[in-house]
Amino acid sequence: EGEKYILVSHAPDSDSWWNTVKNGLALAGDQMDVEIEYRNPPTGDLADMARIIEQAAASGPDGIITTLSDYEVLSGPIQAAVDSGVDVIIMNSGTPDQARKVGALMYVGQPEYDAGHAAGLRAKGDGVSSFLCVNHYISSPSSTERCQGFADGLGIELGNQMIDSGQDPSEIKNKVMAYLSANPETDAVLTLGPTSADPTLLALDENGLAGDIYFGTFDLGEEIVKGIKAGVINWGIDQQPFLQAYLPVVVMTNYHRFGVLPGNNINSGPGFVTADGLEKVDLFAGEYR
Amino acid sequence: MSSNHNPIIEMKGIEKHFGSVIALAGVSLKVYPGECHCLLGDNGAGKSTFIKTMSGVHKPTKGEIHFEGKPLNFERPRDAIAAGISTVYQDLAMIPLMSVSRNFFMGNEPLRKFGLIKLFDHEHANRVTLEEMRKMGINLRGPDQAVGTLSGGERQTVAIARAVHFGAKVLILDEPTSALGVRQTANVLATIDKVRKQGIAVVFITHNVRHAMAVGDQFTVLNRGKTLGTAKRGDITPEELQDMMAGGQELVALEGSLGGTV
Amino acid sequence: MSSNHNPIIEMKGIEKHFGSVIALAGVSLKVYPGECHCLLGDNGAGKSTFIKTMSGVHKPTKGEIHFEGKPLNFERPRDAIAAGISTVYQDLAMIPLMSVSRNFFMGNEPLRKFGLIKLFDHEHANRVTLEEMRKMGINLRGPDQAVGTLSGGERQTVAIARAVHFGAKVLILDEPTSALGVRQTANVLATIDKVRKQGIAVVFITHNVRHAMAVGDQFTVLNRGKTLGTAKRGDITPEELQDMMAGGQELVALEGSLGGTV
Amino acid sequence: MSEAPSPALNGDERIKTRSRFREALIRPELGGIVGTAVVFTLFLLFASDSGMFNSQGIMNWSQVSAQFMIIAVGACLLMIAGEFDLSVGSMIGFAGMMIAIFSVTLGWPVWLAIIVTFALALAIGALNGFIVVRTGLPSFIVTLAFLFILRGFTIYFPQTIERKTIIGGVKDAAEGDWLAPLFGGKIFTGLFQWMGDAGIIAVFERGTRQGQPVVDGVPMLIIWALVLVVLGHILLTKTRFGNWIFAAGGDAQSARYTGVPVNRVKILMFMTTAFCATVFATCQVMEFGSAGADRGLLKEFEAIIAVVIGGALLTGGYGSVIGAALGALIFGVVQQGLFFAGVESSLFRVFLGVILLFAVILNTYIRRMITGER
Amino acid sequence: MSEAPSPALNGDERIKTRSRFREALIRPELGGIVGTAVVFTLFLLFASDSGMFNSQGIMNWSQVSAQFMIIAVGACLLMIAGEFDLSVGSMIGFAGMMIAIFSVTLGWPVWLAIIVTFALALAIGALNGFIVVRTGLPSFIVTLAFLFILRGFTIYFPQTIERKTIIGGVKDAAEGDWLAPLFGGKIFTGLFQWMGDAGIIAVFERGTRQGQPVVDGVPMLIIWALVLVVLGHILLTKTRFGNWIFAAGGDAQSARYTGVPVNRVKILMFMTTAFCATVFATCQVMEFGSAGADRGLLKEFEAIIAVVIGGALLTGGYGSVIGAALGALIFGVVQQGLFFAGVESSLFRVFLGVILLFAVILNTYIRRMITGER
Ligand SMILES: Nc1ncnc2c1ncn2[C@@H]1O[C@H](COP(=O)(O)OP(=O)(O)OP(=O)(O)O)[C@@H](O)[C@H]1O
Ligand SMILES: Nc1ncnc2c1ncn2[C@@H]1O[C@H](COP(=O)(O)OP(=O)(O)OP(=O)(O)O)[C@@H](O)[C@H]1O
Ligand SMILES: [Mg+2]
Ligand SMILES: [Mg+2]
Repeated sequence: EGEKYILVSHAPDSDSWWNTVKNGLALAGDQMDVEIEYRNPPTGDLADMARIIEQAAASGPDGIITTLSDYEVLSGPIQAAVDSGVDVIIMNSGTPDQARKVGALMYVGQPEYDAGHAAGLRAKGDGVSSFLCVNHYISSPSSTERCQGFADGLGIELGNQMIDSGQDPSEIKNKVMAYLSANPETDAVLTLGPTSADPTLLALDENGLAGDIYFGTFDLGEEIVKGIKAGVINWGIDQQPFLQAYLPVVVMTNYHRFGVLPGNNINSGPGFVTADGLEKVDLFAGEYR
Repeated sequence: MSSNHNPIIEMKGIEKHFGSVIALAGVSLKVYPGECHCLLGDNGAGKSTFIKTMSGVHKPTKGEIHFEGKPLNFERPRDAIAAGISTVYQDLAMIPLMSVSRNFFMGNEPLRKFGLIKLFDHEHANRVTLEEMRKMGINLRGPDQAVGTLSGGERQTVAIARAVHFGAKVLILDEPTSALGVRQTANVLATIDKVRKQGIAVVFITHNVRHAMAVGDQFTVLNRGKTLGTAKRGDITPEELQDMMAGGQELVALEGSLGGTV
Repeated sequence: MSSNHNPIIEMKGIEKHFGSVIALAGVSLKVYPGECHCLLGDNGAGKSTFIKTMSGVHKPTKGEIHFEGKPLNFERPRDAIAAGISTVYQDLAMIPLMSVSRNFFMGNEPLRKFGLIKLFDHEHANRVTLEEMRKMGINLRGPDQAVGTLSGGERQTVAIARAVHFGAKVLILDEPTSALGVRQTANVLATIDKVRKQGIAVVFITHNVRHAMAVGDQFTVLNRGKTLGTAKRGDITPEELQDMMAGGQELVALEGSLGGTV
Repeated sequence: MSEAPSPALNGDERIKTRSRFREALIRPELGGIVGTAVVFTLFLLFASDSGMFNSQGIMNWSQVSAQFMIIAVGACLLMIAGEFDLSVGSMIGFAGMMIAIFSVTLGWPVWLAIIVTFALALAIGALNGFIVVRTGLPSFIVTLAFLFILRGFTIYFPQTIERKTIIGGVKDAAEGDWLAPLFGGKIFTGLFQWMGDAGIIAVFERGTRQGQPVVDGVPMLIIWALVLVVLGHILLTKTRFGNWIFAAGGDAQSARYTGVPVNRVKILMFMTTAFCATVFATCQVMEFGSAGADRGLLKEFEAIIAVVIGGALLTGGYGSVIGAALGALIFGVVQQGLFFAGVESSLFRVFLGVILLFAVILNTYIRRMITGER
Repeated sequence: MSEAPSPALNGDERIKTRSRFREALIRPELGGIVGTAVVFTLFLLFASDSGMFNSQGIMNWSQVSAQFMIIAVGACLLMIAGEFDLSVGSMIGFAGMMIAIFSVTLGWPVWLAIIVTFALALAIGALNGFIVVRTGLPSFIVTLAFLFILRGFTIYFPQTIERKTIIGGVKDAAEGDWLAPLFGGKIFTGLFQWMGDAGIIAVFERGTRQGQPVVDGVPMLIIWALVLVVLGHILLTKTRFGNWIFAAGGDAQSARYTGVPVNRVKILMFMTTAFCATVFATCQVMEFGSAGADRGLLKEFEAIIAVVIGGALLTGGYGSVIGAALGALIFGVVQQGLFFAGVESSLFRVFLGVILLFAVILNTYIRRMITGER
């Protein structure tokens, strides 16, 4: 009882999607009666994140749950943590392969490139041949991988179709509108999360393309669910962040208490959420979904 | 030591401390309307500090100020200006990036009704500025000219013209002539003379005994934060004054080699 | 107009334009070792600009500078200092946040070998500074004292002491006495006298005819960027000099009311 | 020597002449005017067929520019008063979050939430100003501290209260509110509908809003921008207080000596900046219906850049609100125009830096001619 | 009146006395020293059982502090010389990216990549400085422009060349290189192995490195920090050039008059800052083996904050490298310590802002006592 687990993410303070992760973490902490902490580099600087992992290891927890958003930067500290006797589970980003290499117990998450690729294939099936990828977090490799995977799934060059939109909603909205009016032949829009999806919804509403242009997005949020319900968004790729935080805590606690451990990695995504069967999603979007 | 009429400002036992420095250690003084009161003394004697307490820049650590017979405490320069005290500071109080006319009316902006709101009356300001500067013998390129483009002497003149224009009752001048050429100095002294004759009280700080003797009615010498006493015009010779300012004996040696010309 | 020996600096037809302003319109001058050359003139006449071309701050737009007989062009103040020209500028060139001794040796830091590298010799600097300041009659709290804590007169004295200390051949003083009290002025004039007697050439700018007459060997009056000619001591009376500086007739009216005391 | 009665510069043989034309041209806004002309010319040449100048495109960059303008007005006045505010961006995030928390989480009526938020923001602005004038610290440091403090609270509050960093649902809450449309609404909708019907502007050809004009009104955001610019301009150039602003920034000590209440001026300008930031935040919250903890990041720099491009002097005492507005316009048009023109978007920052550098060099040159600075 | 031969302040009846003890205490670093003492006391009291002061914990905050120190030294010297550099963070990202591109993408030997990158960074620093001294523009604006320009290129290059924003593989490339260990290596490994064996410090319990000490050496990062601090301190206080740095920052015009080559000093200080940023970047790239486009974000502020906490004057002419190093230490210890103490991480910014405010007010008070500023 009272084990201590620390979740370290790569997200800057302001990234709203990580709320669901925090909520999952908190709930698991309550249910399992363990002590949990959430830490992240305030600006999203991965080098700072490496330090935080080292720090987390130094503070002597029973386990660390961390993302592996850049193998080279983070593998050293994670490995050191593992070697010094702290159990590690990789969540969210990274690949099962990399997780194994750093000595983590398991991997819970969604391989980003694959998710993008799957989405691309689906869109291709729906007749999409050009798109706009609204990247609100250009400096993170995983977001670029999503766009790249999507392009590869469609079988086209990514080229200029990915824009660096910044994180400010007005900026995102106006950039999307600018791009779409400069490139009116664009078939589809792909957003990478609520940060870029919410303003894009408004942009489409404003330039009248809502419901007309093919619109897919990663990750769910309140507005996205509304968009799916309204038929503006064709699908959302849900990687179930709640599970990404919740499961590792549960798994780790049980491992520490009873020595039980699932034999395999857990792919929490990609799952396509469409207008069918939205009720629960609707209720908890942004909190547990 | 007293005059036939009442002093407009009376300073009683003014002390002023800056942290560990005692700048003024009890200075008293009376200033009468229509007279020029010269304040003399060594560097660091406390002259500037003293007049700054008079014009509301510093609050005295101790002591009282009576203005027109009533005890008064200026909280900030604005209060002193409102009471009719105008000051030309040693450090000029001109804003180089602003135009001459904006500088001239700084803190005293003329207003013009415009519907419900009051606007800065630029036209009036420009006209008056040009006029006043012309009176002082300076032709501006235009009232829009920035003060930064004026020479030091010209700036000094703007400052004095401004003070004279707004100096309803008391005009304080802190070493106005120190950086001026002969002609400009003569101009300033003449202005002091004119202002005094209009019944305004003038406080004039200088290191130059001759300038002081030219326009002064009363002379107060400060030394190391204390007053050495006040003398009336005619009661004291320039040589006595010079001696008092310099603290006496030490000058003798120099005078010899330099021929008494200081 | 000429002296018995060769001039150390000769300025020939110096012109200096600032954008649309013609500050100097052809000024020539010779400065001799062991003599004090006074530069006089109205505000804005170009005196400061002129000495700044002499000390390498400004490059003349036109004209030649001969130093010890050879044509010379100072690219920056450092060159002039290296050649032995020391200047006390009207705008002081002191850094208030730095200690007196660091200020004193600014640009002339004494070095001490420390293994392979050379370090600032603080000990030497402190000793010399205290000594030199004591010579000028100023007792510092310590060489670490920041210049910002000194009074204006004291700062002026530090600047002069520094210039004298490093002024190997020529010492230029731009209105050093304008802000000084009587005693401090006497001190500075005595210093000029002493320095001159050591064979150093002094260029002394002032608005005060009496100060000029006290120490000057030659007098040059500038007016609106041009020279009105040079006179030797004895060839000119103070009154003539005063007249020349003020441009003559305009003063008459004032003199009447002010009693010739300007 | 000469007969001139004074050493004045007028009709002086020591002044080379300068043409009247040149004199008339030289004004603080000149840099902004030239910049605007250049920018529009370039984009008209290279991006005219990209939709940048159809009604939708114009609305697009106008809105972006209007946003910059709103914060630039505050930053401009404050900068002229000799200070600047690095907490503008954090204030935008903070104010937006407060509105959302008050109206959604606490369930207050939206008008009350807005008014209380404005009061709060003005108080923080005043606190900023108070610390600056009382301690004499550079505003860079003080407002940098508030940059961190406000952002910290903007993340902390929603996280502890609502367990999320975006709070939505403000739109529903604002339904029927009397104050909200002042920030989130559009005006002249009838006029635009008429223009659309009359074929003057394009109408939607497909999608949910087929038949409606592509631009269906002027957002209040743009109205706010214009009103603030006009008011700011009048305040600065036509009133007594405007003179005090210049004086306080030009030389605070001198201004104090002549009776200008410098501290009051500076504190009021900090409050003005906070006010502008809150207007920005309110418009944004009303438009998007949600407040996020990351709103307004780096906006302080954007405001300062717009102001500086518009010709103001970073160290105070010089500048113009019109110039700042033009700076905001340039900034907005370039940012959006590069998108229209299809330039690789990561190069936007490079362009921004280069434009900033050139604008500020041009402005310095103009200013030196005006003020005779040396 | 009095017999004193001069109006000097010495033994003067006009000076109230001040105790010797107080005099000895009052030095630029005092604020930093007090702050360090306070911070350590607090964390020893409240976080001593959190692992913050075991070997791993100490290494952790030491490394973070060392990082801050490296950039703080450059920022400190530059700030004392009267300028500051907002492009430090972008320079860190840029330099790291250049090393990665040269060594991985172009396949150059790592030592060449490092040397060329240093040369490039120094050139950019010199350009910054050159623009500032030639145009007389405030460094805030010039370096703000470079903040955007460098960051823009840092994103643009890898994206166009490699289609990603992180370039990895530097570690493999650096294998066997002679220069790389100078930045990425560790020293005193033998000592630490011995300490581990002797049970003085903890050892790994499992994995490939079982039996090795958890802290297996002092990273070169820390060595660089110490070396730079010592060199910076000597340069500033003990050399002629140090006097020039103070002079250039105290009053550039006056310094120029007395023969100080102010432009050269300022340009060199900009180069020093760029040098420090590049050291930081190189250490980071060598440690982590990859360069990312987002490295160094906001580091310019962190550097400035450390320097200001350390008692330097934002406007130049006053400060100390030791103080800046203490500021960096405080910053690092607080940042990591709050994690150790388990404080809600969004509140870190609030703490940072408050500490900054208090530190700077304390320092201002101390400085006024030293310099007699008014
Ligand atoms: N704000 C201040 N803080 C600390 N000390 C001050 C301040 N103002 C003046 N002093 C000190 O008070 C003393 C008197 O200064 P003051 O400026 O009044 O002299 P002064 O008579 O005007 O000299 P001067 O003839 O050089 O102008 C000096 O020692 C000065 O250093
Ligand atoms: N850097 C500069 N830029 C533009 N104009 C200048 C500059 N320096 C001086 N001037 C102008 O050149 C003229 C001569 O100035 P200077 O300072 O040499 O006069 P001065 O004789 O020293 O006057 P004062 O007795 O007031 O010190 C003035 O009109 C001044 O405004
Ligand atoms: Mg004085
Ligand atoms: Mg001069």
